[in-house]
Amino acid sequence: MTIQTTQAPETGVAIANSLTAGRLPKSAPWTILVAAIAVSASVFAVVSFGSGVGYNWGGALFIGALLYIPAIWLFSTLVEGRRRAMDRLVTALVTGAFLLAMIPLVSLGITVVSLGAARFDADFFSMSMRNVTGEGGGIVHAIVGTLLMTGAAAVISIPIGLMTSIYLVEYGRGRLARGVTFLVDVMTGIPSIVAGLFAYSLFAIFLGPGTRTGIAGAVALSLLMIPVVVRSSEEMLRLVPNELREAAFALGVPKWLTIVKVVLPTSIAGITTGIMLSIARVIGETAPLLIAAGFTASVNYNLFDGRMQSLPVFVYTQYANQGNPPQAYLDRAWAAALTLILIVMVLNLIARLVARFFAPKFGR
Amino acid sequence: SNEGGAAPSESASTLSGNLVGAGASSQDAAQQSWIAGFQTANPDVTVDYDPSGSGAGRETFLEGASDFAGSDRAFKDEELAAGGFKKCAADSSIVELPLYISPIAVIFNLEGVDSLDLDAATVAGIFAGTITNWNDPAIAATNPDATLPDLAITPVHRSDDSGTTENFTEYLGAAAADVWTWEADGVWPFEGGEAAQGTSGLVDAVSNGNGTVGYADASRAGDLGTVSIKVGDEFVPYSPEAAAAIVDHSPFAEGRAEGDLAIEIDRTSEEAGVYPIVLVSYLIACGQYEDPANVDLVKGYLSYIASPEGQEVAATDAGSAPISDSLREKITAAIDSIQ
Amino acid sequence: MSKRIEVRDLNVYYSKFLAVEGVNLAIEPRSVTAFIGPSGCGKSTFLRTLNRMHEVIPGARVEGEVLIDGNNLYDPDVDPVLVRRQVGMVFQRPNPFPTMSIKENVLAGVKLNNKRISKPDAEELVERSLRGANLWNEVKDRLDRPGSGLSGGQQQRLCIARAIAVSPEVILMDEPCSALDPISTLAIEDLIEDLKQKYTIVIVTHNMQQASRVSDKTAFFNIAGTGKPGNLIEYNDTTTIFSNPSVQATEDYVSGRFG
Amino acid sequence: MSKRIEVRDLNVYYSKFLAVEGVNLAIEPRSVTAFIGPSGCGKSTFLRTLNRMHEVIPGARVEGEVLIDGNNLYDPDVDPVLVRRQVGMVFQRPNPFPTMSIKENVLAGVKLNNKRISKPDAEELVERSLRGANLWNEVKDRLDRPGSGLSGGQQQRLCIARAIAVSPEVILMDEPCSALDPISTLAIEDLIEDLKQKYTIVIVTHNMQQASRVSDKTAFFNIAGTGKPGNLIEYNDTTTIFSNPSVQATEDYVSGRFG
Amino acid sequence: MTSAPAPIKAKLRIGDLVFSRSAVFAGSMILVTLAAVAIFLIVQSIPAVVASSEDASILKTNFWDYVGPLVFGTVWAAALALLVALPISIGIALFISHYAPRRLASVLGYVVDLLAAVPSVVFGLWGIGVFAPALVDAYAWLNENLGWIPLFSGTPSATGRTILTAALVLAVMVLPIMTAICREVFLQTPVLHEEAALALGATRWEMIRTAVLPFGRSGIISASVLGLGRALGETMAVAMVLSASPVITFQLLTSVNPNTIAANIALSFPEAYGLNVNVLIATGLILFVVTFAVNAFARWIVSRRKEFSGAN
Ligand SMILES: Nc1ncnc2c1ncn2[C@@H]1O[C@H](COP(=O)(O)OP(=O)(O)OP(=O)(O)O)[C@@H](O)[C@H]1O
Ligand SMILES: Nc1ncnc2c1ncn2[C@@H]1O[C@H](COP(=O)(O)OP(=O)(O)OP(=O)(O)O)[C@@H](O)[C@H]1O
Ligand SMILES: [Mg+2]
Ligand SMILES: [Mg+2]
Ligand SMILES: O=P([O-])([O-])[O-]
Repeated sequence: MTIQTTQAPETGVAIANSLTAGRLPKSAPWTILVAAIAVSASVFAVVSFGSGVGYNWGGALFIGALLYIPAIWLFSTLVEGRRRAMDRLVTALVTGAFLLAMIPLVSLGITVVSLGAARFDADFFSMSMRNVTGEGGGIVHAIVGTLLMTGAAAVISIPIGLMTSIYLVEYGRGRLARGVTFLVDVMTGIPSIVAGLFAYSLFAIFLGPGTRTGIAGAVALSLLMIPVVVRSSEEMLRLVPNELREAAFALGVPKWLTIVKVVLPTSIAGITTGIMLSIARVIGETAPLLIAAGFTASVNYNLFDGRMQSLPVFVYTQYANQGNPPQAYLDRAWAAALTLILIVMVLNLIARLVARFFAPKFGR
Repeated sequence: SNEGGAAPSESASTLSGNLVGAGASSQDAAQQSWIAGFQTANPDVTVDYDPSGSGAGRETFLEGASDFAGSDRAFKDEELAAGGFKKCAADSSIVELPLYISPIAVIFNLEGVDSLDLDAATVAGIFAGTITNWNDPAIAATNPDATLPDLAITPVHRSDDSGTTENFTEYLGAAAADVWTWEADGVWPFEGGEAAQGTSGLVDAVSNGNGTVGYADASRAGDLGTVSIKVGDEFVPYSPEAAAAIVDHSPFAEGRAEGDLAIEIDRTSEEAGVYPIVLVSYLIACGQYEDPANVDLVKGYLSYIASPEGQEVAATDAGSAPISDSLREKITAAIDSIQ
Repeated sequence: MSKRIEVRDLNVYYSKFLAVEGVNLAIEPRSVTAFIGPSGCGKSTFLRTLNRMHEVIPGARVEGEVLIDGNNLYDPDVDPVLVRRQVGMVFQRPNPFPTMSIKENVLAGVKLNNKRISKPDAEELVERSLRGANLWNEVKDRLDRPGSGLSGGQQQRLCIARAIAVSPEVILMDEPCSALDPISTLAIEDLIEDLKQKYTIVIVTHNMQQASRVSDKTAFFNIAGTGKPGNLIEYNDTTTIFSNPSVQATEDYVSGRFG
Repeated sequence: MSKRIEVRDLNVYYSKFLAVEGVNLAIEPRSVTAFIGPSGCGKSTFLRTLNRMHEVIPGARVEGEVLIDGNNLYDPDVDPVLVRRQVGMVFQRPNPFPTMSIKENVLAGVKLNNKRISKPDAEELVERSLRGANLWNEVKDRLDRPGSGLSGGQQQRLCIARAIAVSPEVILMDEPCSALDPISTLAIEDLIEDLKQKYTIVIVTHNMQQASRVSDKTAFFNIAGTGKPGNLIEYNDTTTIFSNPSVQATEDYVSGRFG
Repeated sequence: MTSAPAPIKAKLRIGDLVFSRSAVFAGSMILVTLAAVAIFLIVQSIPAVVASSEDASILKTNFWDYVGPLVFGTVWAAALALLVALPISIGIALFISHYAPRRLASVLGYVVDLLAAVPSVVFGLWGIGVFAPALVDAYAWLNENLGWIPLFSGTPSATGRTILTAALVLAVMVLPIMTAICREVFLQTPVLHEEAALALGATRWEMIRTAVLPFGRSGIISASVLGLGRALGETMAVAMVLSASPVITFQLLTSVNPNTIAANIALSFPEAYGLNVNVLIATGLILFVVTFAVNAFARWIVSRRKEFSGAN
């Protein structure tokens, strides 16, 4: 036999416990990290001294963290052997990936909060932009529009999307299912602006040219939302073990009740996450709403009549068409962006609670 | 809340209803001010203006989906000939009113330099990419006092189709025909240089860069350096007055219907005190509406915009140039002719 | 209440693969029938055709007839759901519903079918079923805890409790005790003894002793080789199969070192 | 190669729940030790502490010592990966990797080492392991088909083949035969007999006969009641446990109707 | 026990019927919707595809010359974005599912989901104002030191608004959806398989490699398809961040970058009139086709080893 599996890795040091063979001490990763950052910091110091530019703390930290990855791998290879080194390398990379993703998040967060805070006042949430020029004004109209249109889009998309994914997972065999799967993928590729154009043209056929209504916006959004709902729910439904379906069937439960009472509850957490993602995906859409729902400065509660403002369109137009003083427009734009993010956060939080409440309770 | 409802008691307005317009985003800030002013005076009126872009605005108006349009250019002769304005009576002409006049500033971001004096050829050279460094002799020649660094010039142009670009390139083509050989167009005519979306995007790109230069609605120049343009023998900085002046010194397009006040800007004018890089944005309405319901509203709204008061709020809120009294006379006559 | 099952010329396919071939068999009501045979010979496959559970597997299909009290299960207009309500099943691997508590799991057959049941009735049913599956004492204090927190054996007994809670007329059990300890196994076997008074029971088992202890009749399945279909080799009274089988293969199998 | 295992005062917790309490035990090298006891008494739980597999379960932790050849498994800087490479495990439920073919499943443990293994060596190893698990004849024609297409028993034997392919020094088996038919079980028992020449083997079983057939020593675990921790009641030579246990509970258990 | 035995005869189960019909209906709705969109696109596109520069003023020569660089830019930007986002999102998903302490993990998942809440306009604003300027120095450095690689050659942008920046912004934008799907799938890896790997003496990474990643493969591909779809179709952020020209170039750091179809529509639509509108809609049709192709490819990958998919 040529395979050797069981020998403890070769290390020079005599160690009492053979199972501890060659491990870096627990503190080693941190020591190496600090060392890597120190090295990087001093290199940056030299460069900054040499070139006379200011000291770049962010860069020093970033490069230091980067340096840590090969360093830990090297040390671990030397002391612990190849496999452990690989494990450490991946741990470092995976953690690094996470921290890397935090950079834009934190940067965005700081930007939005610091710039958005300027207009986070009572007026902002009790006024619309009707008859407002220059400073002041608020976003009631945009909040109302966003909630109504996104809500309507959700009402359209969630049943269709969820039922479609159920069809694909539970019923779909053969050509229609394959076709639908494929088309759903294609649908994910509808550019948002095309969705807007389509909805606009569709409603122009029925309501006359040039009509811009909240419902047209909602239809455009559902075009973007449905594929996300289908895709993510489908993925989650497929993860429900067949054993559970069989258990229900064997109890003489009809298929539809099995789906409603066993399959859906088991996957509800994932499905809720998917739905939240789809809402987050569309609630920030600008281009289609600009085309399909138009623009107004006043509150409109009627989805079926008249133009409707939404938060992203508001943000965009405040930024793009700044009047005098420009700062007032920018402040409103950022504050509206912050509001939008907060709305999604709250929705997300609700979804998480829902998911936690219904999630399968694994005892172990 | 500021939503409509109870009318101010002293309001004598008899107007009520909904007015919808769409078009040029350049007018948007001014439109918002006009709408605010008009709605305040007429509490039962709601005016909506979609800043969806001039092209979209003209299409919308053509389809009859809006009562009026805002556009950075007048309809072309062939478009007028094709006709088909759904909101307008069968053989009605349209009314095009140059109500929003705004200077376009050449802006730049260069450490230690606040303003430059340049002639048309140099500006054209910079944007055409033939003048690539700030210490170029052509720039130094007209700016003996400025300390010009050895720094690459990054010209920034608009990446979207834009009235600003069209007016700017029209100026370059007219005033520096040797250097600028492209036709006037809303789309930047060649590849090269940095591109940015919308006035705001362009201003941001210029502000965030170093050695950048661009062109934008003058109200957005902010703290950036601006260029004084050579007109005749003088270098003229942008100003509302100078912008209004060039409009006054320019002829109306020929062969147009009465009330169609399309202007052909004289970019090469050497008149003293004119600033030739201006954007003229029109408000466009029917000469005669098919359905008379909204006629009073349209006339009321346009009259308000043309009034000294309307022009003044736009100047304050959007930085535009108030029209001259002589132009106002012609415009008022055109508005009165709407039926 | 109990039902007679008659199988005629049954072939079972997985798509094109013939897994079980030409089974003819009659199972008497109120009896326990054991299926034995080496692994892979198609016991589970065949068992599932008795309540049309094989239809859940894509590509699985049968030829032939299965008559329950004279009604062919495979008649075109037979409703498999009704079949399964009358012919219950317990699986090889325990599969409690992870979203449900122990109690809800037991009541699943009732609740999932949207049947109303009063609270006292429900509690009585839960206790009776859990006692029947010899699980009551272990879980009576945590009926509202998730069913998936139990050990393997406990989970399997929970599944048995769930199956008997809907009181089917035939109960199919696919190696129900393979994850159970002797005490639980004993309880289940006792239970089978009880249930047999009213129900028809079919059980797949690898445990020859179990087969001989609980069953009235035994069916021995075998397979000629990999890729070949499984066959019913011999079907007879359990005592005959274990003491005096008529086929050599059966004798070889039941007289293996195991008993 | 084989190792001696010594357990000292071991308590196992699931978060706050004490599942197994105060186990003291010494397992001799080159022997087979069987764990028996009623369901839920903590056999699986205890078994998993012998190669630190319990650590995979969130909240599970131990107090006490497990010495393998005098080295404490629970020393702060012991590498659980090394432990598990020396102490292999076969689970209650068959768990072949569904994304791998039969062959890849057998080689999975070896491939982890990233060691290059020549094609003939690999094939030899696959065949030897599969033969050892009595699966070779059934699958030799479809080594490249997915492992999940096998029947339950076949899958479990595949898992055994996978575990022995890495030739660990101790093999822990948690009811490895509960899904197997007698023939396969026999083969596995023979295999255990073989392996015992070189390895230390610990097996959890519900089958008393199996325990008495294959094991040298037997440990009987019991539980006083639900929510109480499991205890090691008696640990002795298998013959003693089955013929002359010193504790009444053991006698009750092994002399149940089952044997 | 139960009352009289129910007849075994089939009865039409209303629930089943309604449910399966509505499922089929929903599936068909997608077909119908997509057909409607396709018809709309095709009808609107036909005049544009045959148009010349005389009919439609935004065409320099013909439609294909116009759309060529846009297709390139779309695919190029999306591919770059996916290249960056895929490993990172798998990394984050693994971090949350298998590395972070359990309690922390759900919080972290939530935090990453938050990125999905950021509207694209805000990404645009952030891209112009914060992100692009921050990259200028790094680009200059790359150009100076790695300029011999064609990708990094050319004059580096003075504002940082290059295709690489746009791709990075896109990557950040598609991260949350990709991460969320990967994470959910990784979390669903059967414990049985993870334990099987660990019991063979696998390190955590080896366990992931043997049990988690293969199991999550189709999920990873689904995530990629969704991410790619989003990246291909993203409009506002790209329009705002990218300094675009109608060119084809692989240089990543210069001011002259190819534009994407969606961004180009957003940029040109407001001023479009007459046939120009049709030209823009026709480019939308092309984007549709590109997505078709990409998805077909992904499907094909998934289906190739279906029986090893891990689904039961
Ligand atoms: N879903 C399936 N698709 C294709 N073939 C299958 C499927 N399930 C089982 N088989 C094959 O059908 C044959 C019979 O399998 P079955 O599971 O019925 O055997 P069994 O007698 O129950 O074995 P065990 O005692 O191990 O449970 C085997 O060769 C098996 O590989
Ligand atoms: N992950 C877990 N979390 C909490 N408690 C658990 C967990 N796993 C097992 N238990 C509990 O620990 C006790 C011992 O369980 P264990 O699975 O070790 O029993 P066992 O002897 O192996 O039973 P069986 O013979 O049924 O396999 C039981 O009460 C069980 O409910
Ligand atoms: Mg079976
Ligand atoms: Mg156990
Ligand atoms: O007003 P613009 O057309 O330049 O955006």
